[in-house]
Amino acid sequence: MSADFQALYITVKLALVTTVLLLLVSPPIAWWLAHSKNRYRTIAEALVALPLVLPPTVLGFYLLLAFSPQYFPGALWQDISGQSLAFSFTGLVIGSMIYSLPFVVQPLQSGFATLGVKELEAGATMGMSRLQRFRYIVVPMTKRSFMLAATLGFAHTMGEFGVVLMIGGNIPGETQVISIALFEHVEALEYQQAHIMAGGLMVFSMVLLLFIYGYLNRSQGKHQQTRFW
Amino acid sequence: MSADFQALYITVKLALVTTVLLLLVSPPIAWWLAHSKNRYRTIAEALVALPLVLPPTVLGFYLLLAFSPQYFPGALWQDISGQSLAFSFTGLVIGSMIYSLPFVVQPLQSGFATLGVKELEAGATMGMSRLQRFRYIVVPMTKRSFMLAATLGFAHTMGEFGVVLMIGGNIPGETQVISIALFEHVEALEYQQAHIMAGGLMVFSMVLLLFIYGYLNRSQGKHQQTRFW
Amino acid sequence: MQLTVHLDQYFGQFRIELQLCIKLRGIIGVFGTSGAGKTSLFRAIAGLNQSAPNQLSLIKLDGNTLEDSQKKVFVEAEHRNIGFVFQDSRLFNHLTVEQNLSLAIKISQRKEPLISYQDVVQGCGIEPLLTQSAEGLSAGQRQRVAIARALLGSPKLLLLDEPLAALDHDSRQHLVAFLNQVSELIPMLFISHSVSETLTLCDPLILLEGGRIKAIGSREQLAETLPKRRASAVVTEFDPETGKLCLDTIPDLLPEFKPGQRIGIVAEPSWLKSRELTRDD
Amino acid sequence: MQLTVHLDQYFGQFRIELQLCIKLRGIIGVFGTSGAGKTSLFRAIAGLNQSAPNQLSLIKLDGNTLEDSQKKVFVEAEHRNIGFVFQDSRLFNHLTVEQNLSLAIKISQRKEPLISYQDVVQGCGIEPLLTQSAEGLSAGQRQRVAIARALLGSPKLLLLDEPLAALDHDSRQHLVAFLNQVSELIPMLFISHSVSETLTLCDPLILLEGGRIKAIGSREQLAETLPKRRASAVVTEFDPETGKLCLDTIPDLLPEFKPGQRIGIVAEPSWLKSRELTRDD
Amino acid sequence: EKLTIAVAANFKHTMDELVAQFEADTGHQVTVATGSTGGLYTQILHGAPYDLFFAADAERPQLLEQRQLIEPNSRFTYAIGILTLWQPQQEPSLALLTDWSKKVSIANPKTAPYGEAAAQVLTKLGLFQQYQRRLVKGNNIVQAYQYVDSGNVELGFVSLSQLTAAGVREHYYVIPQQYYHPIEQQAVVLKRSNQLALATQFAHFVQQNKATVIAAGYRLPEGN
Ligand SMILES: Nc1ncnc2c1ncn2[C@@H]1O[C@H](COP(=O)(O)OP(=O)(O)OP(=O)(O)O)[C@@H](O)[C@H]1O
Ligand SMILES: Nc1ncnc2c1ncn2[C@@H]1O[C@H](COP(=O)(O)OP(=O)(O)OP(=O)(O)O)[C@@H](O)[C@H]1O
Ligand code: MOO
Ligand SMILES: [Mg+2]
Ligand SMILES: [Mg+2]
Repeated sequence: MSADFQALYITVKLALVTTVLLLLVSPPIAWWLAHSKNRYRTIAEALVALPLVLPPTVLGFYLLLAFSPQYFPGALWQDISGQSLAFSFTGLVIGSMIYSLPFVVQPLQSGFATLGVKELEAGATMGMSRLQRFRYIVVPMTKRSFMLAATLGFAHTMGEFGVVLMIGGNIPGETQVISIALFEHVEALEYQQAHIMAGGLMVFSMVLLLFIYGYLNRSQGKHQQTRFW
Repeated sequence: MSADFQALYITVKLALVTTVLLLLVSPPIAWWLAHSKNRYRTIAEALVALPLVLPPTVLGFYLLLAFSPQYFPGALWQDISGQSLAFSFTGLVIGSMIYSLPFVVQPLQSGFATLGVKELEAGATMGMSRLQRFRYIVVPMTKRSFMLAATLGFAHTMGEFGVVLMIGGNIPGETQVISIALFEHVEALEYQQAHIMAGGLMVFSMVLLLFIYGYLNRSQGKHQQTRFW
Repeated sequence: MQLTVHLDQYFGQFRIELQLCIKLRGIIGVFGTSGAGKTSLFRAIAGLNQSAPNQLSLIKLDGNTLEDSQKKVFVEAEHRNIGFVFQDSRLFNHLTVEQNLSLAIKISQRKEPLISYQDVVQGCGIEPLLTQSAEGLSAGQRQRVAIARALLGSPKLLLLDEPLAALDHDSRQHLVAFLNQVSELIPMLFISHSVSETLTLCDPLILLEGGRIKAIGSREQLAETLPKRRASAVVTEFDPETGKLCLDTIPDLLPEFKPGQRIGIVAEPSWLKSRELTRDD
Repeated sequence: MQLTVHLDQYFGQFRIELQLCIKLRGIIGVFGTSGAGKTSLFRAIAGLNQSAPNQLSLIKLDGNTLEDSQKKVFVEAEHRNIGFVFQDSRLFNHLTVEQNLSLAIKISQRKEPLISYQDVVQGCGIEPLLTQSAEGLSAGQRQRVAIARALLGSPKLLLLDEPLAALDHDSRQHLVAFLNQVSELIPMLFISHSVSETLTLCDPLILLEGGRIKAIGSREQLAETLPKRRASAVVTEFDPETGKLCLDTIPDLLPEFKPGQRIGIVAEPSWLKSRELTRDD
Repeated sequence: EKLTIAVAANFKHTMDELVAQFEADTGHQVTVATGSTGGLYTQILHGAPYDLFFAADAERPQLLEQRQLIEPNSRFTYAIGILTLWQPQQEPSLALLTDWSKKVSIANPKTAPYGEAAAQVLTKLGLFQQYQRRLVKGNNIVQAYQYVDSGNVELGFVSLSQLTAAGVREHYYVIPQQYYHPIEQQAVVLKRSNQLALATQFAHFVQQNKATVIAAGYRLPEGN
């Protein structure tokens, strides 16, 4: 069971790191996608969405190729860091980021797109720079989208399986995440451990989600005096 | 290659059926989640999000148990329909619906939540019933959310792997979807076929996504005369 | 047609507490300072407020009980058949002006609107706008379309929340006349900050203050109560010997003085430090 | 301080085409019917319009070129230091009134706003609202807060788009006086539909019509041009023998008649079918 | 008539050849579904509509037999897997394992028979402990092969059948049988099949086609 706890730890760590990094990377992408009139935008949009459509194992397979020192990206990384990306935590983070990118970008983009332009204009005439408008207007007004993006990104990384299966190498304490450990139990016919673990994961996830949604619901729409929600 | 085309056909069919069904089921759920003040709402929200967090293979494993004639739901289905749910297209549709539910519900919920109440109130004073308000105000004003929901649902079902792996049984022409077929090529070291298939899938997905996003972008914000998008 | 309203409700910190029983005919004015509770009253009548526990409400229209907090009766807004022109117009921006209007007719489920489409479009002066998208309209254009939309819904009672605020003088006159004419078919409650508008259009008047009714009565009765009390004036002539004082005033900031009426004079009023007053000292 | 504006642009179907060069001092009035292009002009000055190809724009303020379509100069709105009070107030609803104001001060990056916080809060009459959430405010309250917010940003020039439309008579007088006083520090362009307001506050005046400048000049020059031409009146006395006609009028819908001035009389004018006129026939 | 056969991933290639031949001979149609032995087993337990099951081990077929899910006496060993050590760059040997400081790719010992065999080899050499955190574990033997093949790991335990299928002729070392228990790959005819005769016919067909199996890189059980 200690190995299982280790897997849980790795999983949560992976999900956290991935989500935090994605929350840094995604807003500019989402903003650009939501508001650019550039003609390459549609292509960029489709590219971001691609990991959604590709089966994760296939994505993992191509990542495995990309990470290989035989090919350019992997060789470059090896030159810089002296280490291999495959079967390392860093590799998992990169894989997860690509895999979960659309889950963070798309809710943000959707939030940004429906955000009225009125308050932004008001901010600009007050002298707010682009960054200030983002900080003082966009973020608070699309708080829900940010929370949704973070939840989707985190949850999706938690449940990630195919990519990790391909590029993780199932090394306990390093790359063995909970979905893999669980799968291993099922495949090894250790059903009881599998049930315990799945149950635990379910409870953990429920608690986490209850916490997030509880917070979201509490902080929302205090001033709405209306029958039309 | 004919088997691969069959797999593509099954996959698109599965994704289409699942998306259409989800688009019927999800709006009421999303609406309730977005606007209810019921205290069970948070629990319902977490439940809807659960398939996000659970590794797909685990979800698949429990679905397998549920579909098994040894247990109640599967037995009931067998009594009613005379057929087994597991390893059938119907079973895949049910599994995919559960798996992709949060991807359809959450964007809708997010769209509904940020939808201003002002127009809804105006609609009510004009005598619009709940359904009319939904049809004439909510749907057109959250068109983007609906498109996002449909795209995410469709794409996620296209790329689905873990659940199908468990409950599909990989039967060509019936339950062998493209992600499984592709994985099989990779596993069988048939790299060339795998590359062709992955490339084809990529092109197909790109075309699909370009089409969807192209449409979305065209139909959006024609009247916006502003520098602040 | 009779309207009975009995409210005791909170909106945030603001309490609205009033009893009202009025015969609906023509245009009834609702007058009061900013934040007096005018919009809140309208929302309650239209059925747009969430009824919270411990809040009292009793609303009857034309013999039908629309709301009774004690009997737990609450007729939803969509079944009240009370039209509302909002202070912020609330057009459907995804539709054209024409579509906004025809949607209203469609929803009302009448074969013919009470006032014909042509009359409404002309009365509100929106013929040239019909094919435009609602999103691109100017503020005054929006308000006129909102009035037209509400009228085409053929409501039993129409609530107008400052419908003319963003309009220029001509459009306003045009609309005032039109509303006046139309009000014989659809009775209206009318919020306005313009004293002249209120006096021209409305009879009787309801005066709100701090969520309560301060006064209610006919135009003649209330004309003096209206806050047209203070005005700026520039002295043009002053004879200290005879005490003769001539003032230069701007007519529409002016109270209606009658010969023989006593008025007060304040040398440097705190409520008015305009250039007109201070320039020459 | 000088403002030069030269525009030839399309907004949808609407064309705005004007040349303007004006000395900024005090409050300059912008007057015109609904849809005349007032808001569009303000948006152009503030830098809120997407500059499309083939559209001409040249805007200079105080010697600095803010926009020049030929030289491809475009200073972003946030660097123009031009304040804007929008027709629809646009407060930040997720903040309290106080937070809205302090954000404006913070953004302006001045240690002290040009006009002190206390003065602004008092001048706009919003002390009692400070701790409230912006979302719950009434329309008139929102407008006052929006004015305060714009002033606290200490802009070089302030554009006011019907800032007093939703205000009652008293608040309006109070604010008129305050704006008048403040305009000595911050020059303003002021859109209003109220003739009296414009005449009280503004000098010079700009008259817009159909996207063009119809007239521009001092208050005295333009007072007669203002659309205060028509009014309703009720006949009180008519002597067919002497031709003597006495009319009952409502002062603020009234033109400023001078003795000896010739006026026209229309028996049943199409632009006015109010009850007052038709009731007694 | 149509047969559906569940096949462990490592035998898929060989099975495809056998099926092509069987179809040509008999005119029947055969559908092949692949997966890991453990995964296929789980599916069969819950009613997957397969007629035959070709596992990569003996354990799962035995378990199925105990649960009486198979046609009586239909269980047979169709091949014995051969484990090799593969190092694409040079000629590997067991000695290489002693000084090797980098990662080594194997199949998951818990779920894949070839992985279990590889673990036995390392244990026998007294090296298992020191490799604990350097073992890159594929979900099945195919993945273990991929890790080496893609260049992400330089050394790995793979099956001879894979190398044969991939046309690798050098740089591998066939590990002597004394280092691990024989990897007996067993097949069963499933009871739920409604074409028992045809299924049995196919089982016999495989047993007779020794040459194909041997050519693919397997041994055959003695006395068979
Ligand atoms: N984005 C747009 N798309 C289409 N038409 C537009 C757009 N913006 C403005 N217009 C048109 O330009 C004209 C001028 O609009 P503007 O808002 O400047 O008027 P305004 O003088 O401010 O009127 P009001 O007093 O009613 O606010 C209107 O006829 C309006 O319909
Ligand atoms: N949801 C709310 N939360 C908090 N306060 C509210 C809410 N709704 C209304 N109020 C308060 O109730 C008071 C009355 O508001 P209301 O909108 O009815 O005023 P009004 O008479 O229409 O004013 P105006 O002429 O400015 O539109 C205001 O002081 C406002 O701040
Ligand atoms: O063929 Mo296996 O079950 O992946 O070792
Ligand atoms: Mg109001
Ligand atoms: Mg305007």
